[in-house]
Amino acid sequence: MENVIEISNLDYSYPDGHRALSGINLEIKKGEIFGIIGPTGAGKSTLLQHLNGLLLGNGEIIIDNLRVEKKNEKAIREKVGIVFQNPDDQLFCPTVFEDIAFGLYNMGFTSREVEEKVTAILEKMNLSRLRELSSHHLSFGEKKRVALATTLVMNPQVIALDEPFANLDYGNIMTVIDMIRQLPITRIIISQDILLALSICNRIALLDKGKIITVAQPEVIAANTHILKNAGLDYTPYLQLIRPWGFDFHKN
Amino acid sequence: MENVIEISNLDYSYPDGHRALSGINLEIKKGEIFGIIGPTGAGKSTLLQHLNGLLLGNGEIIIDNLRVEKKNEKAIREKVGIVFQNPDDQLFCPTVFEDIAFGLYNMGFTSREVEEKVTAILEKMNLSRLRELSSHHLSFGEKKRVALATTLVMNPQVIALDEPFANLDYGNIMTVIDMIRQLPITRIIISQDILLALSICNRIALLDKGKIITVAQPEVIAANTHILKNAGLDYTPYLQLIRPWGFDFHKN
Amino acid sequence: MKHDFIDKYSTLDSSVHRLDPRTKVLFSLLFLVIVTSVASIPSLAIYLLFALVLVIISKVPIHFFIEKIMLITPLAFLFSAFIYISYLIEHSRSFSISMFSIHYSVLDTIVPIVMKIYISVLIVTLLVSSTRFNDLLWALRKLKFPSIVTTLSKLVYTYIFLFIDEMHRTMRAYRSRTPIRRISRIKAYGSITAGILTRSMNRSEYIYKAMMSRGFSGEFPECRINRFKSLDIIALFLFLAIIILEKFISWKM
Amino acid sequence: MHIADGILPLEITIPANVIAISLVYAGGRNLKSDEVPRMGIFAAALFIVSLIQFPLGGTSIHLGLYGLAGIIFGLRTIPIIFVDLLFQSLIFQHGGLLTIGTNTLTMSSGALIARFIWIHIKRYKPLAGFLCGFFGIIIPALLMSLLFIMVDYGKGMAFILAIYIPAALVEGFITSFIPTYFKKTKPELIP
Repeated sequence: MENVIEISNLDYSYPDGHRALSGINLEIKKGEIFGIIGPTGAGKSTLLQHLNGLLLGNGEIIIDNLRVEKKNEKAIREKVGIVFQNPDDQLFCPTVFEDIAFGLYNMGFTSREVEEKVTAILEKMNLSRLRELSSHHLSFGEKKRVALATTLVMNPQVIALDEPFANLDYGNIMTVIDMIRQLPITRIIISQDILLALSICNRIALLDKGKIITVAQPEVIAANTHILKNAGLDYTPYLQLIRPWGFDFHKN
Repeated sequence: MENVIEISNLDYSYPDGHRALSGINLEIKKGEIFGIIGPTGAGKSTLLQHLNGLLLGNGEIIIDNLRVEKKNEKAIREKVGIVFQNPDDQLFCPTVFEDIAFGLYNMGFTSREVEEKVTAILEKMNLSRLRELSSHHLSFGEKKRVALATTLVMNPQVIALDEPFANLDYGNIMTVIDMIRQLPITRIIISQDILLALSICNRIALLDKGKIITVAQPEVIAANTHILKNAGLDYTPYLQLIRPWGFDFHKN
Repeated sequence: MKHDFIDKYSTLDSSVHRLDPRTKVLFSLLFLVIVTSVASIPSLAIYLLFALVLVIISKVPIHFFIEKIMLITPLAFLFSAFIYISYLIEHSRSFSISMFSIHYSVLDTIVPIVMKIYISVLIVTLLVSSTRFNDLLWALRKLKFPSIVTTLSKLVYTYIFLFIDEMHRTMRAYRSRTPIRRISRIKAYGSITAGILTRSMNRSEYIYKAMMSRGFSGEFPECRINRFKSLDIIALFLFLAIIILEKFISWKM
Repeated sequence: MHIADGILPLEITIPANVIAISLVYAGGRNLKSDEVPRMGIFAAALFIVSLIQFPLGGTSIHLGLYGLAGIIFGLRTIPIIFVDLLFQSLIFQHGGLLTIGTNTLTMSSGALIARFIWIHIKRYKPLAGFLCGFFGIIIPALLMSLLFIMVDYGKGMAFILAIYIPAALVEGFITSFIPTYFKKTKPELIP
């Protein structure tokens, strides 16, 4: 399948000199759900921000045949949408409608086009009743979905989600997973919740201390308990802990 | 066993009139791990803030024979320590040392006593190497532990933790669980992660829309799938989702 | 910006650092009052010299003071320019002078003002760079400043980082949805400012609650170092001696 | 537009300090516990926005938010402004320590007039917001130049006002949006 993202030899250091990413090589295929997992501080969010040029490191990133660099900023940001971990970061307008419309206005659409597009996405995502509310009055789960809508409305080819399951209860986790699965575009998911990442991604890159340890199918990653343990991502103690409730489930 | 917290007929409405808690009755026993679970917006955090008088509703709360009210504020806050969900909200001093010392100074300890107590807790919690660092330079897991230390150093009789597992990877979740289990005091855990709450609590209160639905042993709560579903806390779809990785585990 | 942005050099050890914070606050205020009240250039030179001596004693790096001086310089320059223009306007009829010749009489007004501005900056910088921020608040409280001032100051010290953090994260999310670097519509500016304020307000409440639940009541129970001692008395006498010397010299002249 | 130390005579600065501190005291009385952090974050916000310069027609200006603070806090604005000025003078030498009373009074006048405008213009709220932001900047600038003229720095000081007109216009436009925004997000803030 065709690559939509190609990253070669990406290095990045923070202004204080701390090395965040080194020698990243990655290819992401069109239409797949690609997971980037790793412990906190592994560099996952830093890598994410390179995808639409919010950060510019050394090395090369090609998105859909276009190099990520200053002069392509506009085109790149229309191709790649980022949904940040904390939806509050993304929602800064007085109403849900305006938040979703915001990016469209910046892209230069007319009021009428904006109106149509926003209405369409609200209906599609089952959020129409929130249209005129202030995002401050939404539940966390609703905020997450609105944040997703603000990005999807811009019709990106790639959507990158930073910890989409963080702080959600199980009900909302399932809703978000359904939404992600149904999107017909390339999806990149950054998560430290390895069990969920294993469950929904086609391929997974394991990141630790700014380096890619391995890229593989979920089954391969899960089987390789050794590298998971090294990265501090071993989930067996957790499964052991919740075992009683899992067994109950098996019995039903 | 002796009750350390007794809540009777607690009601609370936000200044905007929104009813957050109604008719809460609860008894928490000395030394237990008590869980308060519920979906977002159920009123869990609001209830928590009543425990040391950060919010004052109608009704009565007795902590260790002392009524929670304005005039007992100081004594109550020394009895009940709260660890908030977001450690960034709790770490506001230039260094880890000063953050941990903050409460002690307010309690009126001398510099020398503060020095001793902080050093002791840092050693006990294995955080000594962070002592002079700024909290900005800590990982999220470290921040969570330092936030716990800032409260524990005040030697409370009850510690209440708001979503202690949120945003942690499985490794850190296990570390925090171990810490909680080893504390010799009464522990109250607020969480929407019902699987973890079931796994570590002695008793659990299920909160929904500001009301207590039931208080029971974890086994009883887990068996009552009906009320869990009603509160949107059903975890079976999640277990179904992560099943492949759980089966793998069983095979090992 | 790091947490020690205010009291960066306050952990150094020097005679200035060892003074009681209350002495330093009173001393600084008195110094400012005296400097403001004198007008002659030689008198100001004496105080400038004294301030520089204190700066050297304090062991705080000179470049730190130079930075602060640089910050105030444009303002001092602008202010002088205004005085100059005012002077030209007021005297243009009586003298019929050209804009480009230098008028020495106006320098008698400008030079002392610039000196006063610089001396004041040195003194204030010395105060904050030689006193821990908490000790400074403690001193203000002991000197009967309203408690709202010290409580708010303590909060501001914390909230500055919170506000910068919220601002940074909102701007990042904003940039990811817009290809244009500058904010194109003034309404967007209003929205973003209001959004950042709303979010900061929400978080500020949590932080305040976290402080209160650890016993914070708005007071400052502790001052890490020093109480009033002989060093403070010596310092005050020294200061009085300088004032008398200056008065004597200006009387002689 | 904060006046540095060494520019004004003691006959002005000392009485101004006495008045300002009494007003700070008055403005900080009977606080409810949720007011304190809100005042703190606003003082921090006032401080930070004053550092963010953005270019406008050849010069650079920054927001003041004094009008907005006045709308929200009324008399409580005075301690907020005092603390903001304390930080500005301690850290960035914007304004002096001895002149802090004078600066507090000039800035607070703008904020209090904004409050007055906001309460009394019942309709056309965006316009009211604009005027609040505008006068929140212009009134302090006006008072400052009057003060300079009063102490005989010459009538040329009136030109200072001209520098602040663009800033006041921008401030006005932005303040015309923010209160309506708060009406939706935090209605309890706006009187």
